Amino acid sequence: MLEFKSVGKSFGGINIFENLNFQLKKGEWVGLTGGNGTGKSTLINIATGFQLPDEGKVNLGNVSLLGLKPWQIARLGVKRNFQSVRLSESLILRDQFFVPDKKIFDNLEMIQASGIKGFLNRFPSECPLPILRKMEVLRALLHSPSILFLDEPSAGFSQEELHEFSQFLITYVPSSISLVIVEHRTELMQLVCTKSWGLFLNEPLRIM
Amino acid sequence: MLKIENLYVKYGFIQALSNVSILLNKGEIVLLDGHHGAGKSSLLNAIVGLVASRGQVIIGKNIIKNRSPNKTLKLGVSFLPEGNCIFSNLTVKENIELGSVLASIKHSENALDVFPEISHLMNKKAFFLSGGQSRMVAFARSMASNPTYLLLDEPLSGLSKGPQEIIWKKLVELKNNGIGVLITGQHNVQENSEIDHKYIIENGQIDKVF
Amino acid sequence: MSLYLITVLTNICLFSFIALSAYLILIVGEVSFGQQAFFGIGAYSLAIFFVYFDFSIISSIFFGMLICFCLALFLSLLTIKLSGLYFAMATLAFAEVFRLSMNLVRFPIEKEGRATGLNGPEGFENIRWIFENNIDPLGFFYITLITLTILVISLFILERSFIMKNARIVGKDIILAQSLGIRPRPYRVFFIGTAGAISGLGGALFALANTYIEPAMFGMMLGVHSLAYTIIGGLGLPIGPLLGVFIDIGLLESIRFLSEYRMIIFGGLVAIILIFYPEGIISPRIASRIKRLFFNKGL
Amino acid sequence: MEFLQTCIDGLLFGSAYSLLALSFSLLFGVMKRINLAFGSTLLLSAVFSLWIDSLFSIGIFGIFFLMIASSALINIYVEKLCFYPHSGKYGATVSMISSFAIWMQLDEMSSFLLPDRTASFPSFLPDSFFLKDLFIRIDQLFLFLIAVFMTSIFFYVLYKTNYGLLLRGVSFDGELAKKLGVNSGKISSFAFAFSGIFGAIAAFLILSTESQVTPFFGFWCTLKGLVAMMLGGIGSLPGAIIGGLFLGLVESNVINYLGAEYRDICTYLILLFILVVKPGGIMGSALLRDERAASERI
Repeated sequence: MLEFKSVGKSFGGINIFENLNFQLKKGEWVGLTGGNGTGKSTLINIATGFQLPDEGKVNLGNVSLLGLKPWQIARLGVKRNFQSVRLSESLILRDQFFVPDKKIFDNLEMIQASGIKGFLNRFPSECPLPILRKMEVLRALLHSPSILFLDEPSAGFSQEELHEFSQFLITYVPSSISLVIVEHRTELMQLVCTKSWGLFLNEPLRIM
Repeated sequence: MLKIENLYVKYGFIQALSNVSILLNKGEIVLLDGHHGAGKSSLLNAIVGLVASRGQVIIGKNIIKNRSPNKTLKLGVSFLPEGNCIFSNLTVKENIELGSVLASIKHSENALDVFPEISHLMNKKAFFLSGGQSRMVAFARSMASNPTYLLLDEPLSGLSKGPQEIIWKKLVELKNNGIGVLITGQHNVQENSEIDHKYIIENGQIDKVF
Repeated sequence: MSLYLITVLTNICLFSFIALSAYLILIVGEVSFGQQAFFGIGAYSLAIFFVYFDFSIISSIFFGMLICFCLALFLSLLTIKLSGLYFAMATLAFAEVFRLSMNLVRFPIEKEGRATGLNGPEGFENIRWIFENNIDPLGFFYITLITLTILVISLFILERSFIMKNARIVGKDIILAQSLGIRPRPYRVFFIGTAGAISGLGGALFALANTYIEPAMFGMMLGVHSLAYTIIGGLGLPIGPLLGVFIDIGLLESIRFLSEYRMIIFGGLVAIILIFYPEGIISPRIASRIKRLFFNKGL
Repeated sequence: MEFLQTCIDGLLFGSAYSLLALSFSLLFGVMKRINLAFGSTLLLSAVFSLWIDSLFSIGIFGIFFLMIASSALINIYVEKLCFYPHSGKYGATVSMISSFAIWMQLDEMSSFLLPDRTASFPSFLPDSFFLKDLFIRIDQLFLFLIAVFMTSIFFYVLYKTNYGLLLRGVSFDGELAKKLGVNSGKISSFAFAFSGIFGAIAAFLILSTESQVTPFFGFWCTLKGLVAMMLGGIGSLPGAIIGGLFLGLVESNVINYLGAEYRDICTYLILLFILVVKPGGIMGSALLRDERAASERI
């Protein structure tokens, strides 16, 4: 479904990766690990159109994603969350799904299960970090993605929260969605993902 | 020694810390462990005076009143907040030199060589650094202010194995040079034999001491 | 009501238009120093259509707004890559080019024995619609008030729609907006265009009320004042800018007994208000709280 | 010959713009803030100094030093009221509007001290000389040299001193700097005072070449400084100098060939054109590049 073909990217003269190849199939749940500066976030940025690769091809099905703007890619169903939580300080959580109300009501069960229901009428500054992270994941899910990139979704979670969260993902993320979880900690991906990839400096993508 | 006695911190109605006492001697590594939101960061922030607190902080024999990061730094307590705390608009070298400027001491060449891993990047803008590299730069900057005590908030979190080991090795080296190091929770260093004491914070209170 | 009070209230209404136009632009995350230009273009277009071409008053206003809308669209497309101070300076440059060129255009005519028409810095005199139709100040106040009310109500309706919600995300966090599949540019272009039209509407009414306009009325001071109104009033709800205008003009008038020290006090007061309400008095956060009170959807 | 004379006039007068642009660049390049009250600060300090002079006749040097001192103080007042309370991402707009309010306030104070609307300002240099057929005003030449000299001082402070290092650190992330032990308040007051001193020297020189001060001087300073800074490229020190000289050059040529009433129109048209075609200004602003790069990283 999503395919990277010999993609290369460098930043200010520092090579982040070169000749990166992989294929993400429909419904595949992949955990992506790797050291710092190996370009995990850059990979997401390229796949979602926020950055342009220096070389190579990025295809979604038959469509080339190169040259498409981030919003066009998002409309094609490639969604993401952000490592630094991006929520508006001036809106209560309920107003931050940015979907019609009907959709919120349809998915009420999911919202309830995520444990953020009690916080829906609060501002982000009144909620603990794990809630905000869940909120971001929920927001992405409500936008019915076909591919979902989660950048460090469990950062700041305690062990119990992590288990709960993995259970939540397994129950509520439709199996037709391809999921890519980028993390330093491997616990979440071990619980959730069927496949895991490793990204290391100056090496091709390692499938583990 | 750096001694914290009966520290209380309150945010609005929430009691973030109550009656916390901690002792950090020179040449020790002390670990503060606890869940997210248990009050680890609040404790470090309170020590350097970033949040208002009740209680005493004693450096050597002096009780420090009206603490501020500036004041504690000049008394030899260097604090490094969570995350990649670097100035992306400055070069790596300038970032590190900032440490000595902050403490109002002379630049020392040693500080630039704390991590040989980043020595080739000295004249690059810090903007281009990866997470691990920027953590090393921030660490080297803390060292440049020539501290007696180091307070590091989550120094190893978000790092991959390589940089983690490099920084941990440096911490042990500092310990052996007689510097007191206080770091906050990191599950993968818990069992490390180099840690002299471990405090577990739960709901703003010291739960256990090892 | 005394004539004095009516004049003050009419002024509050008239300047609310330009404040609302600054509000719309601030919502999509930009700062414009040039809304006074559209205020001026609206005023001048109305005068030209009405005096030279004898258009009816409604169509004069309409064409004035249309010209403002088109010029604002043009300006926003021209500056599509600019943001922040760059955009602000570009709009200022545009506004000053307009104002200064109005100083150079002279095309005086005589109508019913009275001198009128474009006349450089001496201005455009005798736009006599209110006299021809025997509209007294109170009547004109009602006209502006009704127009303003319709505008504010439509903005409130817009506020509840996805357009405004999306525009607010685009203004606050353009990266998030894109990742949600929102295309930022149309919002920006459309809002800047609409802001131009609203400002033009205000300008047209202003020309009618004053019966006389001159380029110096549309200087940078007016534009920055309109920004100040919106920032003080807040970006949360469309009545924010109105509150800002009211505080400025209303307060200015109410402390007139201190007239000599008026600006000294007022300038300091604004700075102090901004310290305590940096997001304005009706900030988005407060607007959110209000909505939470009134529209709790049972979640 | 006429063209050459016009250009020389323009360049010499442009050096005044350069000085103003430098003061703006200092604040914008370093603190990322626009101080709209800047011109009125200079006006008030000049008018205040003249007022003191009329009371105690402190002489031209007295006026000079009093202007520097009062301008630094008023700048600190502006900083404490308009800029210090507004940190963070959205602080830029708010502090700009706040400084606009203070602009009104300072202008009003000046008009109290300047009831006659205009006052003469002492000049201190011999007027002019002829170089072959070219007429050159010494005081303006002096202004030009000062502009170059002050840029070097500015550059030195920012890039070679510890204070400059702290200043650049605070400009990037004031919160972080505070956590690490920088006294951010002190640093930013310093920056404002510095730009005030800088501006006061510029204003003194400009006023003494003009040999009078009017209430429009403040507005004029703010606008010309901003325009020259944008023309040259924000945050670039050579850009500020070149932007000022370019502005002077354009204005004198337009006045000479088209007439005085076209002066400002042409200036703004050129500004609009440069912003649309090359937003970084003539010199290509490093700041713009940095901003773009930073926004690319998520």
